[in-house]
Amino acid sequence: MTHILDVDQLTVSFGDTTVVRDLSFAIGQGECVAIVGESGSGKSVTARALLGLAGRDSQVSASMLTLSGRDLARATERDWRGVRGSRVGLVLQDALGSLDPLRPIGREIGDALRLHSRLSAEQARTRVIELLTLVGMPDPERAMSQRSGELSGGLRQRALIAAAIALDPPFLIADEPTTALDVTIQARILDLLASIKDRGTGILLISHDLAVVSAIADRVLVMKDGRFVETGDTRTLLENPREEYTRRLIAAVPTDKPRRTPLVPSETMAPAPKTVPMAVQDASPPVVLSASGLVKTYRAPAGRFRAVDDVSLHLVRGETLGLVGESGSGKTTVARLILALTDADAGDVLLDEEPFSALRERERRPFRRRIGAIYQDSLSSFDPRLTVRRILDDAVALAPPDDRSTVGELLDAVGLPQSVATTRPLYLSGGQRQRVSIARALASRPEILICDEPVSALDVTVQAQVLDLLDRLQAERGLSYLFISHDLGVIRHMSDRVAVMKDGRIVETGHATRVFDDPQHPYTARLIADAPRLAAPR
Amino acid sequence: MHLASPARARRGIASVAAAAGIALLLAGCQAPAGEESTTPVEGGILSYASGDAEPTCLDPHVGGNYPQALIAGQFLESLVSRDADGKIIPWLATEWSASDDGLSWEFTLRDDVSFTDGTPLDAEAVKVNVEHLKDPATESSTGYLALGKVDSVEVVSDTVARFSLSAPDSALLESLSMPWLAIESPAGIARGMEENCQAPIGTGPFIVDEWVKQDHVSLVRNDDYNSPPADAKHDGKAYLDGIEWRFIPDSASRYAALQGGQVDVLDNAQPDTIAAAEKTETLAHLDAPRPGASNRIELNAGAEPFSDPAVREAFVRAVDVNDGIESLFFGSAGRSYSPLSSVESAGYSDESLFSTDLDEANRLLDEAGWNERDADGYRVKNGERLSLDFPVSTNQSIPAEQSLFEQIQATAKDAGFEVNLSLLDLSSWYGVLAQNNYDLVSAPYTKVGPDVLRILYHSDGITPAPSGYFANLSQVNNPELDDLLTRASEISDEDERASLYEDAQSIILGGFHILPLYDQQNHFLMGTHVKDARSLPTVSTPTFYDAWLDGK
Amino acid sequence: MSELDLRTAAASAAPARRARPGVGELLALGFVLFLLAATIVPGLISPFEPNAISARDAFQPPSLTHWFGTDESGRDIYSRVVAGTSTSLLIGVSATAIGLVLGLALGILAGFGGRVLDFTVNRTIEVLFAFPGLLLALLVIVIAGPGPVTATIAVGLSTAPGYARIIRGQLVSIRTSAYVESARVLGHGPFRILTRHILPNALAPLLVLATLGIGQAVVWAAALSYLGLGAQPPAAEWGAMLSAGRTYIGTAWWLTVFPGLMIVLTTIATTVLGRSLTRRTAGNR
Amino acid sequence: MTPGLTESNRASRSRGFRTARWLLVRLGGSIFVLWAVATLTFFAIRLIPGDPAEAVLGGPGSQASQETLDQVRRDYGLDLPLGIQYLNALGRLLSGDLGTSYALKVPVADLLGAQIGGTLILAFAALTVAWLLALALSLWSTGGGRLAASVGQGIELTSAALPHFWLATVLIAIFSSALGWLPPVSTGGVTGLILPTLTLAIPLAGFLAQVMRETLLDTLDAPFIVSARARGESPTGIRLRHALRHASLPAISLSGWALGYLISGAVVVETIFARPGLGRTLLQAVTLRDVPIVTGVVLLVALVYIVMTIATDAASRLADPRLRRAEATR
Repeated sequence: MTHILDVDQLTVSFGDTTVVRDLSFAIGQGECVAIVGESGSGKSVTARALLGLAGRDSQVSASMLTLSGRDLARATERDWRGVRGSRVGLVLQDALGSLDPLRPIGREIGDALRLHSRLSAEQARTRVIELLTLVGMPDPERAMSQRSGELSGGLRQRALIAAAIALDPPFLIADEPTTALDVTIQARILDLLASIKDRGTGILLISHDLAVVSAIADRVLVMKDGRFVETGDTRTLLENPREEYTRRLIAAVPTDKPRRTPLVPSETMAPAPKTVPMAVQDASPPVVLSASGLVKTYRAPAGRFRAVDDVSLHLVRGETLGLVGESGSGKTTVARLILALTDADAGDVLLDEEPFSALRERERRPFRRRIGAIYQDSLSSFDPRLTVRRILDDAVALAPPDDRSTVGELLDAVGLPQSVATTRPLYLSGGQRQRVSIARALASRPEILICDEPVSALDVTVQAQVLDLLDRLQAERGLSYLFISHDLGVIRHMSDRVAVMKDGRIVETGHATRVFDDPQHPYTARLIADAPRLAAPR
Repeated sequence: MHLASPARARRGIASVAAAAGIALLLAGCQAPAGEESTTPVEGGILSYASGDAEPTCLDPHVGGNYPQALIAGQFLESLVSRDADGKIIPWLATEWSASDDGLSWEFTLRDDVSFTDGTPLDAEAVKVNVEHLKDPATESSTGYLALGKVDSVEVVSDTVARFSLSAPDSALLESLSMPWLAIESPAGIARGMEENCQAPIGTGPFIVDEWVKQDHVSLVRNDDYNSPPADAKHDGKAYLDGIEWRFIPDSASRYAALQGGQVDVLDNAQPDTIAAAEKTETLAHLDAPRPGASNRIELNAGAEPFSDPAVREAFVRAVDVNDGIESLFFGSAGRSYSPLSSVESAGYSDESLFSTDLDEANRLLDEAGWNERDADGYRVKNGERLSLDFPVSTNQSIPAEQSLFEQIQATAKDAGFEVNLSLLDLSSWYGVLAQNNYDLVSAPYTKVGPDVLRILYHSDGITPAPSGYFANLSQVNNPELDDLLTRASEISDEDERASLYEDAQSIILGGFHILPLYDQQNHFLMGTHVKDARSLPTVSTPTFYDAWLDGK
Repeated sequence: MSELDLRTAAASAAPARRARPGVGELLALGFVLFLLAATIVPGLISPFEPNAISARDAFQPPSLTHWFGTDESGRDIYSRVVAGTSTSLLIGVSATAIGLVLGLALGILAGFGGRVLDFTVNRTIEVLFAFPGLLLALLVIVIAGPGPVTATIAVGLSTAPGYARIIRGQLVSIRTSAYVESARVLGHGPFRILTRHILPNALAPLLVLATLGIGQAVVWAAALSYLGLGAQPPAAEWGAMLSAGRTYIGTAWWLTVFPGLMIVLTTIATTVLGRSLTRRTAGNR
Repeated sequence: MTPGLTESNRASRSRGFRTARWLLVRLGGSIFVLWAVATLTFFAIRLIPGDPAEAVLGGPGSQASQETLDQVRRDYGLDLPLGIQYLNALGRLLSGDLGTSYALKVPVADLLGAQIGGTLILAFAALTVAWLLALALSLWSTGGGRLAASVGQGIELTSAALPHFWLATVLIAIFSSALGWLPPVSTGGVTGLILPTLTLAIPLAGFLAQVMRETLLDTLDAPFIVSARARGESPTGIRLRHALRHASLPAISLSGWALGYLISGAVVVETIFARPGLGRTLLQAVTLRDVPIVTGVVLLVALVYIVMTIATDAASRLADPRLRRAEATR
């Protein structure tokens, strides 16, 4: 197998900080190599360095950097420009941001053709349509004149891939190409990448999630702090990880991990009790929250649109109800209706069998502390002026006077150091912020937590820690969770019961094991089939 | 170079009928010494930059202010004019005579003059014009006042018009020489105010062709012109093809435009640019002080504290203006000690009254009871500060003058006067005056002849018009003075008239009612290629009848 | 005069690209300190009495004695520039304060007053915007008579709609922000949310806006001075000095250049500081 | 993937309707604003001290008699109750009659019709030049190194802080008096337009460049720029094809405001450069208390502002499809 890419001793530094150190690897024709690591491990910088795009203030050095036979170790900007697009393509995360929102897709894709080939306008147009067809864009003619904002996330990502492979480069770099996509779409995009690989293109895939890359990568390079800690063929690496770090990465993937198994093989944190005191012992635990017949319609450009359509659900003490669905299925609206942040058009939410949503806001306020909430974007849920201490103090004040924790206790409970109290959330990491957010939710001594995509923005390893924390808190405090996520792996790991939402309706509900092992609704079955698993490539 | 030097040739009545050729010949001979004597060249458009406000109406009968006079002089003419010595000379009227009682005047008109619309100039036209001026609907102000004693005009013959007066008026000829009383075509007047304002029709050397508001008025030559005033240099039509009369309100732009050659002549030249222009070979300066009153500060005797003559004297003695005039005006303005302009032969000066003497001022104030001073150094009497309100019109006082007032403010402070200067736009300024909220004010008044004294200092002038306007801003109320002024306005003997006015001025000055500063400044700058432009000795407006453009 | 609109845009769009104070920021700080000194103890840093007239010393070019030269009445321009600082800044600060207070009132009405009020206030703001700044100022001055106080009020009034629009936007975005929502979810009452979250977060950027606005207010006041509608003599207000001096630009440039420089430097310094303040106080990402 | 498609189909089918509704709402709002401006001006002007009848009679200092004043009051309907006067004025306005100038005695509509051209030419010339200057400056200051950035910011701030009248004076002193290159006053041709245009454009360019530079920097940081560079796009290409579009968006949407700013500036600039136009007319009318002209100018400027705002909003919607969508989902 000929090498498309040969890298030896690649080092990237910004000023005095070296972020990538002595990387050596090669990628062959039709081979897919994945770099896996947490954010900040240097994987994206590596990818960009291979395009000569490491950044203005970077110093890049390599004893060898050869791309399809061209020596780029000492390439000038002009040399690089000749290579980019024609010899190597780049697919970034978040196609909404990666395609110019003001230019039609056709023009974006055509750019590479314009820059590197002498095709006439008509030829270029034909080629763009060809490419769009190739990446599976429905109605390519129409898509050409659309802008990225007018397409759905999956179609955007396809367009972006089409732009990257416009000139059929022998080498493609895909940096987190499926992050933030719904599982079914993620699976299709991975399929597309696999088909590109099959056409002989070498692919460098970058991700924080082993499960995602395991589907198509032939080899995996595990990266940490700018170095490769372990490299190897995907199957071997998954089955026989040599390094502790790799093992942690593998363990962190929640898919197929039984309920209440810790995802972090922790030395510091005591394992959560396997059995739950109340939920299981109590024969028929009380229903703490129930919603019946919730309906919410919104005005849309073309008529009214039912975001939530006759949704009923209930939550018993100590259990987790997982609400799963793709983006736009109405999950978040359900959460807002339950929190009485939005008025329902029909239906009721009862708290401990007492009216909650039907109350006037003034009457409801005293009950609010009993339903806590944590969100995907925790940072924006904090007043930017306040320190962690003041944020928590504000929430503690709402707890019953005889049952108040101190800020210190709360920080302990979520595993944060006391020093965090004096900082503002802006200066915390994503995982720490989510812990603060949980601590705040706990401060008012709630019985119920509504968790709306609480880990979707986090790296797999951090996600694992937060999930473990939620598990432990539930066990210790007998909390009930309404756990909302688009990630089936997470849902399955966290939920006792599961409700599957599609187009504003709950299409299937039942005990988690039953739903996952024996899905009744075809939609559920498709979701489950598309969820990424740790497994060697097909 | 003072183009308006008294040495300018006069030709008298005889020249009225003189042929154009002779006039040209004469003009060639009579150029002032030192000036290149070249033959006038015909043609060219002269670009004139006016810094005065753009008139709202080109007919000077309506309202009647100086900006109107400036431009009206190019296309309208009066019955009489005035020569550089102040003597009334023929223009549209060839001769005139008054009855013994002074109540009836007969004017004989030229019989060969037509307005530019073809209407002949005759006695009927004069009658129509006077009636137009006296008609309230015309909204005339200046002309209306000047004709105050004229009851009616009678057509004696085509060429003879008889004015009937309610009282003798020694200033009648002077009044009639002013552009605000110029004679317009009766047919033009008959078009109505709106149309007549756009383009009045006269007998002048130029015709209003177009008025582009906020920009310029185009004047084209009147090829049939035949009625120059008796002191003009030539006869027949003007040399220039026309005049582009532009309105350039900003003085710096105006001067820059002159430097750059975009304009040939500018008015309202600022003192520093006059000084600069005099050092520039290609620029010439025409100094034409306006007639009538001098530029002076009026001390309002109608209210505290200036109702006390001693306080007025103290103020006059306290302030130092000579150094300021010297430095701010770069020598372009001479100090005046008279209520009248230096162009008025009846002017009377008394320099001795205006020597600065701070000690004397302090003594006077102490004696007048203003003998305490407050923390700020201002004098106080009965708990009241010796405070003077001085509203200044930014439209009428040029920056140098405003600076001079600031210097007065500063020197008055040494004697313990607090002077509150407030810079106001014209409307607000009139408003303040109408409400009698002033102690000091500078209000220039342009009129031909010493009769301006009657308007400004007769006690009748204290009674306000319905608008609140009154002319006697120093509010002198002196029966002796009233008597002098009334007699002077009715007397026919020139010498007696002059002596009456001298007495009147002596009273005004001696009573410390005014602080004269300098003549009403009226400076024109022009390129040296503009030849034979001069100002009319009536109200010192420029005339371009004789002017021609050399070379360019 | 809604340049404030875009100034906020500019200010808020300036993220923390650099954290440590740059040379520019230090220079700006130094200049503002000089302005403060000139406001509080003008006598200490000016060698001459600002209103001392000496006709014989008029129009002297800058020299070691008169650093900025002398004006048409022989007054020391440097001393007058120093003396004028307090007046000019007072005009700038008061005008900005008026604009802000009005803007705040309108903004709060619109931001909290419910749909009808919001609509009404928004239209009002639009109407005020339809009078361009100087036009509004001219009208106010014609109605109330010229003078420094009216000029200040006029400038303040004409900046108000710009502020109102920004404040309203700010309030609305805070009111619908995730952190206000999460405070509601916790069960905090409206009053507490208003005082603890909405107002503090809305007001902090106003301070920055104010710093940015002061310089512009000084410039506008100067324009009114040119039209003869500003400060009254002998007050050494910069705008008045500027417009008085410009008459002599051909013969004595220093009369107008130095006050002009002060206005420009003040605007730059306050803007630079305002921006750096935004960067430092912005808790938002 | 199909949901995405149907959604966009649905969206485009209703685009025409949405645009029509948008335009209708904007027009309705504009009529309200015009009415409010007219009403406000009518009553505000009654607060001006002094008798309007005097303004008719040659303004302040007139020595008109009582009969003349009464005559004028009757002629101009000034003796009627204020409410009736207001209704009369409104009725006239509806029929497009702006009244007759007190001082100039000509119909205001004719007068302003002759003046607005000059102002609009000046304003649009200045707007265009400001745009170009701002673009050039922001491209340059974001393209060079740190020095260019600092110098660029310095230039932006300085130009934004220049008072018009002062800048005009300095420009005249340099380019007319010292160098003699350009005329200081309007000459009817293009050369006379250069200095006034620059006077208005330079401070505005300072403002626009500030906004543009920030947008440029943000845009240059955006992921799609990385995508484009990864396609082999050159820095110039990046600027021209991507960054420029984004940077011009705020400038487009600010153009309505900018026009108002320029018309304000025109009051001073037209006076200094002796150009005919609305600004100078307004200043004169204010001095003379010529109420009909002041009202007319205010209304006309408001109209221009409104038209410009609608135009720029429409242009923004056209240039940025995100705006249309945001509206649709609101």
